[in-house]
Amino acid sequence: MFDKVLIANRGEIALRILRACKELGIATVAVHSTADADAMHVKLADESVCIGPPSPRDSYLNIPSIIAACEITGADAVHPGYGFLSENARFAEVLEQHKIAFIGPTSEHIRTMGDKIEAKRTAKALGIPVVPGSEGGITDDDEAKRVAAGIGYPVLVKAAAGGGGRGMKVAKTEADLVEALHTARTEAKAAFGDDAVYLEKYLEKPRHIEIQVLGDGKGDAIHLVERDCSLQRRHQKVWEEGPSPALNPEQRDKIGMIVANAMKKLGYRGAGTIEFLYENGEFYFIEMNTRIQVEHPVTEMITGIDLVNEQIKVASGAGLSVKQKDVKVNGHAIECRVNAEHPATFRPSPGLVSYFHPPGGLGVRVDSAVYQGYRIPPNYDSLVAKLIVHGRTRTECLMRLRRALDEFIVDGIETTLPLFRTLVRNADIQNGLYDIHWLEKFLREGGMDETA
Amino acid sequence: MFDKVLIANRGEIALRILRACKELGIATVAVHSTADADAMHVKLADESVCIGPPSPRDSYLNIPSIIAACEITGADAVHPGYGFLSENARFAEVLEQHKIAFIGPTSEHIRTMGDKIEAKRTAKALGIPVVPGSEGGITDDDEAKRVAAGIGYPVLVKAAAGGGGRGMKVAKTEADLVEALHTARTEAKAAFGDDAVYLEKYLEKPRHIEIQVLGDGKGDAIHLVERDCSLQRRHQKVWEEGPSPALNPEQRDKIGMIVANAMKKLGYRGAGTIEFLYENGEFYFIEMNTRIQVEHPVTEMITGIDLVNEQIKVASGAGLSVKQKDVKVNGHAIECRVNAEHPATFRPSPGLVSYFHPPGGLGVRVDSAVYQGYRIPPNYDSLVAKLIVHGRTRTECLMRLRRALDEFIVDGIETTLPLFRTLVRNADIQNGLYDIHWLEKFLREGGMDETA
Amino acid sequence: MKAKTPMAKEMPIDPNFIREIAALISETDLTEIEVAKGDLKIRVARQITMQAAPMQQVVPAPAAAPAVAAPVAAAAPAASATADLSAHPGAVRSPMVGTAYLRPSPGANPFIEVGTVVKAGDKIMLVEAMKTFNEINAPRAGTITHIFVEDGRPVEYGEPLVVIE
Amino acid sequence: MKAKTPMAKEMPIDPNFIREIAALISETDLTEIEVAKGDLKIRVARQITMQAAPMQQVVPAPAAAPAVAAPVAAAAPAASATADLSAHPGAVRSPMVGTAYLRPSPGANPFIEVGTVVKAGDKIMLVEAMKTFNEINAPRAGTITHIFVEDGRPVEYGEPLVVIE
Repeated sequence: MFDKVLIANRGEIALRILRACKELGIATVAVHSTADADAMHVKLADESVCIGPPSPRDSYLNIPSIIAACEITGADAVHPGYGFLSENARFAEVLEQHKIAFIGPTSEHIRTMGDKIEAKRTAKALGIPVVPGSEGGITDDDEAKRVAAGIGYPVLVKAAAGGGGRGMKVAKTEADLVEALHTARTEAKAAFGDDAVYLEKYLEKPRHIEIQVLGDGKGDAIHLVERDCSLQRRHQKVWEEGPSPALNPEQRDKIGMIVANAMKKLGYRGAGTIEFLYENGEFYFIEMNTRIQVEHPVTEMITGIDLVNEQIKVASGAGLSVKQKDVKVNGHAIECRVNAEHPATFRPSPGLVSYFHPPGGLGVRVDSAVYQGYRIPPNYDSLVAKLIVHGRTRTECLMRLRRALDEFIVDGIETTLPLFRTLVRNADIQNGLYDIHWLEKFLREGGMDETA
Repeated sequence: MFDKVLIANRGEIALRILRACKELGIATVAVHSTADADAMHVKLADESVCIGPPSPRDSYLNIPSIIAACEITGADAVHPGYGFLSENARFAEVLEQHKIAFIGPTSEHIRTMGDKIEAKRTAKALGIPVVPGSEGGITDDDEAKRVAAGIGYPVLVKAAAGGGGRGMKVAKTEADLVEALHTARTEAKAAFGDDAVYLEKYLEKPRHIEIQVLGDGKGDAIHLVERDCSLQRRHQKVWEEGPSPALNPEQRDKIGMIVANAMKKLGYRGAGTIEFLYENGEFYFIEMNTRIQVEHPVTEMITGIDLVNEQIKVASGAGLSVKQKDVKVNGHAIECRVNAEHPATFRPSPGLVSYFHPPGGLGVRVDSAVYQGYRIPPNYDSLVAKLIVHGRTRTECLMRLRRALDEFIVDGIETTLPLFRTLVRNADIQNGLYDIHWLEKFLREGGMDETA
Repeated sequence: MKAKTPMAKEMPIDPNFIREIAALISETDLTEIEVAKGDLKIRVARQITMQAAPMQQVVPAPAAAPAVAAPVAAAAPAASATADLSAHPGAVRSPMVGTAYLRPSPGANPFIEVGTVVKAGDKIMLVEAMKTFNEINAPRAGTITHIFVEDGRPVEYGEPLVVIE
Repeated sequence: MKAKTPMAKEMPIDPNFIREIAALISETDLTEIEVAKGDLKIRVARQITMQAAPMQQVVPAPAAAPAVAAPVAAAAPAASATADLSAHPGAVRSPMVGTAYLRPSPGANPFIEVGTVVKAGDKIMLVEAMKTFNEINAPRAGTITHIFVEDGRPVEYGEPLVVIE
């Protein structure tokens, strides 16, 4: 096991990692920018090193500074958290050169999964379902019809050279296809000087469902079922839950085993997440995140497995402490990301937290690096706290979430707590009837207008 | 199900009950003395009624006031919490007369278990092991020898008419018995004018182990394994954990089933606890508590069963939601009772809580009615917060408890947090090697002197 | 030209005065008091905690809204006349929880009205609890100048019933 | 944790006044007291924050004791001379994390000593990070009046290295 872990991150995830280290008896080093000198994980760490000015480029993203901090403190491992350097293959390589363990996968796997095209190719090769589409550009209408029939309607016609939505058309039936091809080609020609298009399955109302995996880096890997993260605003997850209200146990086992087997073949090491769009019983690979995720506590609450603890053990070469047969889903968990933002306009609201009272009691977990008297700096993301609630059933979980939200007090800044108090009382949410467009539509239609 | 529950208590248990009600969608009425107008459960309840001045006799123990509060608010059930009126048979009867449900057992069972002699007799009749002893007074030495041989040495020789330790002698072997009998008789004669003595098994280093039970009041009952509450000071529990480090699964199942069967025979309704002294593999009944206990969260954390939720459901006639076979022990939990007391002298320290920062993260639960800016009144008990920590193993639980204690900040008053920070680092505690005398001996020998 | 203020050797103001203002701030639940007289100016402030705590009512009212929704401003309404009177030194408070009755029986004349002159010991109201009607007697002689409660309304312990002046 | 620059010899007002008001603020549970009389004005304020938070060290030190054990008093040591100097306007701060070296090689003479007169751009130190020795140059001309770091000691970003006056 490691003697001393340097935590190359800030905020709640830095505190999360610090807690896991303390529980393993490992000494901790907090690195921080000048803006984070008062951060809670800095106060609680065994040692701390100021590594630069507030700008992330000069501090949390500054590889030489972090390596130097390892050198002067004698840290033998680095946990990168999420964001910042967590998916930077070069950072993993530099650490390796300095004989410092990177608590994460190999630099090769980070690099592969960090490249969209390479990631999709690899996923497909590993047997993970991807969005079906034409292999390359199509110029012939009859070929397009054959391919579309194979994919199944609706299909999306995209400029092969394109991007940014230009030259994109949806064909709902074969009858629409010819016109969609024509329009897309014309737009593509005008925009890119190339009228080749390709076809891809079009998903109308998908859910975002992701599978948590853990690999030992030696050919063993397990899955820890799914999280449903469909409630998003501008591609930012807002509310995550597990298990997904949309899956039954057979679907859960099937996609889980596909992913676990793929990770075994890959020889993946550490924690990772395979993200899918899900529609009509089918899964379509989006990307793989080769790090711990913000929403990992949802999985911890329903499986009882401490993911950061496992990450550290695996990185030290200890192997996984659980086998696939030990992974049992117990109840239901929901995470709300409480941000320092106006609950309706989402305008950021950094500043002094004049009062902070988190909820407590049975089934309630708060992961937060905020304390009363802490000044949230304007330089970083706006996550104030993650409220994670567990219940024996989804209904119990929702009722408990409601009461926990009603107990949660954060004064001095604006937070998204009122958004969650509204969502937990919404019938669609209560019934689990939502997709990745639901929240933006709800907001567009004035769901939070009373709070504005 | 009930529409509105009146919470006839204060402090953390009032908040605990309020949370359970909110999670069941039941409206809540807080009653409070003038000293508790600012209490958190009063602020969070749907309605509140001031029932009297600070003195408990005139408020929380005042039956007419509480009944009147039910009448003016239309509450259809009362949860008594622990202490105050929770084991007052007359209160249960008066509620029944007023057609208000009492969330607890029948007044008859409260009365039976509230009488020490009657409770022991009933326990024995139900098959629960009790401390073996002579049936009545013994005057003959040979009879005493026969009885003592049956009980097994050491035996305690007690004045039959006695009390307060006078006329009490311990005989470790038969050789000691004659002298012990003689001395005890002489002292008994002098003190009570009656030289009859009786014999009882003497326990040198027992543990306090208690079994949690739940009954539906219709003949079904289950046990939820044990809690080990041996760490006590002046008969007040300080640290409780489950499962007990002293029991193996066979012992656990055996005593659990004895107790569950006894409760079935009794037709017990609601939550209850059978307390035992435990020594050398044997259990000896002390008493039964016919209410929810302070340390109930330990059981909730290892079984996943919400005890207050079950109490309310059973009282409403809904039956138990779990069967014996569903009760599985998952991991280990420890509760620390954080009191507003000096950690070494135990001098009470009421007053203004100028800063309150509870720990968070995985496996950490805080049950507390305290908030920053709250003034702890001097009129009631000194419980500030219960810190309950869960881990997959006892070792993980202890490591997590250590880090949680280090994060917990309560300023403005003195608390027993430093005592727990010392205990969690003590080798005997880590090894589970303690009995009911351990803590007092530890304190007497200066275990906390540095903090004094 | 005025001479520089000498470094006074005595406190420029009486600390007891600050203590009194501090007591006032507590009593009145304000967050700031500023007092100026002549060239003397004193300002004291206090940080309020648990600001967003909810308000609930004694009379039954289903509370569906989030408990902590009540903003600070709403929790601090302008002092109403009734609130002022409740602190009146002549206020008579309920010694028990129950239902207040202003008449000996339905349809009968009320025991008192505003303007009634009472002697110490006069019956002014009944508070019923557990089917028992408890007499509330005037603690002293005087004139009833305000009645807080309505007939048949619940009252808490310590709630003001009437003002006798 | 910076200590305040020591005040000039003549305090404009008896510090005991402030001590008394500070005692008052504590006693009365206020967060702010402002007193003005004539051209004298005193304002004291108090923020209640994370007081019991632990202190840790940059240099490796196993922390076995409970993290929050450090009492408030211990967290506020009397201002030391070094702490005072660290806020000196002539302090030159480290632009990076690393290990400070005062000599070009072991056994060689140090680049500077207290009393050395430097020109802007003169090499005053090396900070090594990732096997690279980074020159620290004097930002301006002057005399070295204090050296904060020892040879071979780790330095944080922003940590004062020397004072040039």
